[in-house]
Amino acid sequence: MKLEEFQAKKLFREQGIPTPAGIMVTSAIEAESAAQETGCPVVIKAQVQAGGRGKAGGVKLAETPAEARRAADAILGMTIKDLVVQRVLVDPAVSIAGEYYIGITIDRRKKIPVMMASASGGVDIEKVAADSPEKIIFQDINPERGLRSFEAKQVAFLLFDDKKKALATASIMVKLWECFRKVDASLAEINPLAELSDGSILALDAKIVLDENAMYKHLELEELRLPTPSEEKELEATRHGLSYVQLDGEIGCMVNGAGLAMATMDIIKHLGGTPANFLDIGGSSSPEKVVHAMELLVSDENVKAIFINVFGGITRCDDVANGLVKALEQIKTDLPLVVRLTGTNEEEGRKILSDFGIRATGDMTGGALKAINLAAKGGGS
Amino acid sequence: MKLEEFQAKKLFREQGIPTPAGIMVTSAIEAESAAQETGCPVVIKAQVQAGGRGKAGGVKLAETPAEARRAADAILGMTIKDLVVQRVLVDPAVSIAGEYYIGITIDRRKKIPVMMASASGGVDIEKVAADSPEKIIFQDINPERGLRSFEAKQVAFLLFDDKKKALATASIMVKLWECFRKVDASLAEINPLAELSDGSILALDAKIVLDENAMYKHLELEELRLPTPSEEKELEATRHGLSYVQLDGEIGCMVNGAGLAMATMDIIKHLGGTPANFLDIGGSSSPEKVVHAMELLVSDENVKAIFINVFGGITRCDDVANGLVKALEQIKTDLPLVVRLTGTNEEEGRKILSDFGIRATGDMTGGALKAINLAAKGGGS
Amino acid sequence: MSILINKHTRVMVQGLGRDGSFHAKEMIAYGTSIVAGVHPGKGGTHLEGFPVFNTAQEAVDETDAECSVIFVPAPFAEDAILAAANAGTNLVVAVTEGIPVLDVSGVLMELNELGTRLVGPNSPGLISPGESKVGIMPGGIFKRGPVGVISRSGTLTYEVVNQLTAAGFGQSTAIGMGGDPIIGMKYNDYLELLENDGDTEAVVIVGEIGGSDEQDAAAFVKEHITKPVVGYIVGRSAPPGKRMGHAGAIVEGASGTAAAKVEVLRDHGIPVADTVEHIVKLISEKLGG
Amino acid sequence: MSILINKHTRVMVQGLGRDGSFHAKEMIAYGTSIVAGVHPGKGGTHLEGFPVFNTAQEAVDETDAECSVIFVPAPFAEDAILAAANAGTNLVVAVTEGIPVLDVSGVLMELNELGTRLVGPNSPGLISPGESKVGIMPGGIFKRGPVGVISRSGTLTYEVVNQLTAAGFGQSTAIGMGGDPIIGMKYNDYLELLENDGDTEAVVIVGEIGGSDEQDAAAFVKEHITKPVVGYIVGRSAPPGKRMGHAGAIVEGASGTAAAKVEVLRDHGIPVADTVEHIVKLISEKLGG
Repeated sequence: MKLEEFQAKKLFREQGIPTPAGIMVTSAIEAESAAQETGCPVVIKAQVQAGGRGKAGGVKLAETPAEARRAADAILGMTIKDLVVQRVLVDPAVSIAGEYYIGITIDRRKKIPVMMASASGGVDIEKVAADSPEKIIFQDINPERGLRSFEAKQVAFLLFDDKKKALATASIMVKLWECFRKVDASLAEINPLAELSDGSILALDAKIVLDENAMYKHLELEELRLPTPSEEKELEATRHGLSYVQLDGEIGCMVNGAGLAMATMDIIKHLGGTPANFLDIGGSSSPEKVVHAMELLVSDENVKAIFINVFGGITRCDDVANGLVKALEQIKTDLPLVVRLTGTNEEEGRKILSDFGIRATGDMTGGALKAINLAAKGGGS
Repeated sequence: MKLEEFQAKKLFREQGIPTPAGIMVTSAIEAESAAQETGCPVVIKAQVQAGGRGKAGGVKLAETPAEARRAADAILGMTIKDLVVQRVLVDPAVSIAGEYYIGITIDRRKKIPVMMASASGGVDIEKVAADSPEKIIFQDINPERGLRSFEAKQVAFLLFDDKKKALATASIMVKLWECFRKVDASLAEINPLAELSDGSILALDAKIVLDENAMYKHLELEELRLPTPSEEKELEATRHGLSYVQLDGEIGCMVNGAGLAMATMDIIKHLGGTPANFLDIGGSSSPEKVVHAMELLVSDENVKAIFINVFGGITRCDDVANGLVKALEQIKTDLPLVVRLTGTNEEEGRKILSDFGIRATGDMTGGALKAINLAAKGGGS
Repeated sequence: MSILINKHTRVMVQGLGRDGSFHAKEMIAYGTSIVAGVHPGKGGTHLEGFPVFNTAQEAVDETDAECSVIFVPAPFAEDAILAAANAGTNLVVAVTEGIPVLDVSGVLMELNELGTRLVGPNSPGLISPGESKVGIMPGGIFKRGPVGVISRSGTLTYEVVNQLTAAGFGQSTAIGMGGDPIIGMKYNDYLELLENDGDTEAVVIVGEIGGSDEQDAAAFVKEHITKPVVGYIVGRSAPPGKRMGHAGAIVEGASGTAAAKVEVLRDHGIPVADTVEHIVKLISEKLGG
Repeated sequence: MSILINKHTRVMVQGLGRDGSFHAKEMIAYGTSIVAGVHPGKGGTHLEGFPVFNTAQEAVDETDAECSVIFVPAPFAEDAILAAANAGTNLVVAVTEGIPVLDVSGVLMELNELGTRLVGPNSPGLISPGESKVGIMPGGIFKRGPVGVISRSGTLTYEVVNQLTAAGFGQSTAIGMGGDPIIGMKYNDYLELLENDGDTEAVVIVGEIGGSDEQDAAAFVKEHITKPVVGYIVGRSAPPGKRMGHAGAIVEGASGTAAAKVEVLRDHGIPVADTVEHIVKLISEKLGG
């Protein structure tokens, strides 16, 4: 779950990380009074979970409250990378003397969190990592012991010679880790970490991605979820025990298991078709799940054919077939449907489907090809 | 720093450990309304940092608010092990089905915290440890990882077969550790941990000793300090950088260093005298410290002679002598004074003292003997 | 022979709720030597002929269990894994899905100290056909044979195994490593074991988007593995930044894409299949089936 | 010879405030090989001829310091000790007083893993007369010789050493272990080293109330130490439950009393002195001085 800048900054502030005293607003008139409150000049920043806001015109400087109002008016409603801006953050402008980067993420290879820091802040850190990796300092973090002060200082003194700046930065690093650990983040990033002209150090931007697996520990953070329209649909699927990601192809897929679901998308593409989605219904044969899954597929206007690909493992094929039949009784659709069913109790399962008028195949590639052909026909009709 | 029961219970409650919903009061009339508030019967418990309150009559059951008032009236002002009872805790009485013990302390030998648990609760655990050590279960705690749920369950299932009781107890154990770690305790103890007749588990008594070294982290806990009169004097000494413990002998001692201070007390005793106190003035030669130390000694009416024993190490003897002279100029006393001074710059130091009219000795045993003799003379005069 | 588990491996099951109890039964039916169960409050009872204990320590003390399979729900799974490892098991298989990543990271620190190996979490387990299965894989599709299978997923493993079996290629040991960003053993750990396993003649690596484990495996194979290895990577059509079911199946950065993985595998001399059928074909070429 | 430190030991000083700077100078004057200082913000400067670094890691990287002495104030001392150990020093001497007990406990877990020894905290340090001193002991009273001294306190150690020196008994190495309830190395660790030290012919153990280290030492001496050992325990007149200056000098339970310690030492064949003069007499009997 990605937090927006204003949310991440709030968590940072709670941890004691200095940030501008900004105010999040949803209208231009509010932006004007926010600018009055924080004092001008202010920076109006689009709150969207997308990089490149600045280039897209989503960040504007305003010298007066009235200007803030006009800037907010221009930004609100703007579309950045397919996302409509609904919120802006009104931050008091600061005088920047230098831009740095610090971030904590999970190093999958080392299986531990790692902190990255760089004197090349304010720009895309992945670009820095790719172009000049030597500009990034890495500091492993022992997940049981956390980032210790001496480790932070080792890194901070590589960024700053000045004692005050180095110690302020080290302190922010430790707090960034504490925040990361406290909310179970998978990413916590300050870019830029700004050195101001008065020598103080400030988190000018903020990014936090939370570990979905850990949300059960942080019910209060669940309230921070501000899903985009497409995420809304995925979230609704999650509530029904489904894992769904919408794509823009024609073949709606329903599969048990994430790996098999990806393989299904791949085989469709491999055979010249286009998958409309990733959809993992998991291991259960519950008809309710299948009903919701079907609803998701038929609600996608791009879908021209549905391919259901089930490998009965522990879940027996006859159970799955019964679930499918119950689901198909509830969801009426004219979309052509191909069912592939194999694995434990395969024959019993096929019989149940065949009694319902569906001739299931046992062959994944064949099933995919059939679905592609049916979609092509439907598209031509 | 030892907390009183009502303070420890409050910390336990904040950590989620179930305790009776008691109220601490300082007068009989308040006890009556507290009993009304919590509901009768209630238990009135003297709040003093001493064992054996029950035997001393410091714990009474009251069936009505009026009875609670009479009980509190009897207990308040009572003296238990030299301590005057100034506070009582009014706890709602509960129906006890079994008494257990859990406590966490520091195992100096293993250098880690250790949890102890026993089905023989409600009695002096040191007696249980001495008489039937097999009745105590020990669980090491890794200080970095803390007491984990599985470790607590291993112990709790040895106390209870019943799942509900075992899991409730395991949860209390983990919370006891969390409390111990959070406040930097050196002891956190629940004795008895009561199994009530309804099967629930409750901390009926509570004991916490805080690590003095860690108090700088817990300024909010400093407010919980309720010193007894003798502790008040020790505390005042601490504020001046002195370490002082009052005893009941005749020779007031002032020494630099804790080990040497103990050795000084021991030599006095060994030679037939009685030390009036432990007093470590530390390594510094600051005259202010010596002034305060002298004030402490002369304020003790039992003191008949003063023995100052200084081993100049890094602190040079001449510095110490100067400090002493300045101090003695401020503090006028008729008490006979013996000064032993040795170590770095010994001769210069002795000269300074001798110019002031004090003939310092270099011999600790000789000095102690002289002080004892002077005290004996003074006692006879 | 096989790796990690065989018919003598003494297995305990932690978490005897609906899933744990069901799969304990399935494992016994397959031939797995289940010696104990662990479920707080069920201590002293029996299930399917094996004794149940309140704690992992008691179970190991009483039955000498050496491997534990975890069905405990996510919020309690970290504790259960640590309990198993501290009790003295040397292999823990965590089926549980949804354990927070940082918690797994911490668990691995401790397991490394204790010398306990972890399969998973979010793993379907592993199976040495004809010997033992520890986890939730459907035993029926497996057949004893020369192919080691290492995969990041469940049903896709079954799909692959099913076609291998149908084509006559049995398996020495098949492993579902788990679909989370941080997992215990990885390709290289299993590859090393399979390289030294007398029964294994070829290995199939089933990878997916996210992370760079497949790239690490490619380098490791080139350096250390003499047996033929075949790769297969799913998620070619996955968009970046989207979690494809598995918590770990998310493209972040260039190295996480299927294309990058396929390229590196091929660069290191490992043939990569385009489809499951293709895997069988490649294995057949290697083993001459 | 001597134990733990000698004139070749490369020492760095962490915390160059008033005390740290003063004692760095004193140590250099004594002959200690001080190669670096560590003080955040003073990196790049020099003090008494040695270079100062911002971090312990940098100091070790640049100067190969192998021992660090900590003068950092209590709230920052835990971090400083960990920094020294993680930077690669193998001996850390913590002079700092007042570090919370639980923090020291955690530090020792990590130092054990790293293989770094800790003297203290709340220690006056240690000295190998004529070779090196690391800490705050007054060098002038020490003299090279055959007696190892292990003590829990500072000035009392000086008192003992002063009288030993006056009587002609020099010291191989004298150690102030530290007066806290949890400390790094204890009697037994030092005894083992002194037993194997060619220069040491006898050992004085200076103990005090609190804990049971002296009892542990008694058992260890009986079992493992062939050289003569003499004991001395202070705090005979201390009341129970009262902290006598040192955080660790508090009688809790029967084993913590001076009487109990004296008894156990004597039961294990170790003569115990009643006074400091008596120590010298006992040593003189053992060494025939």
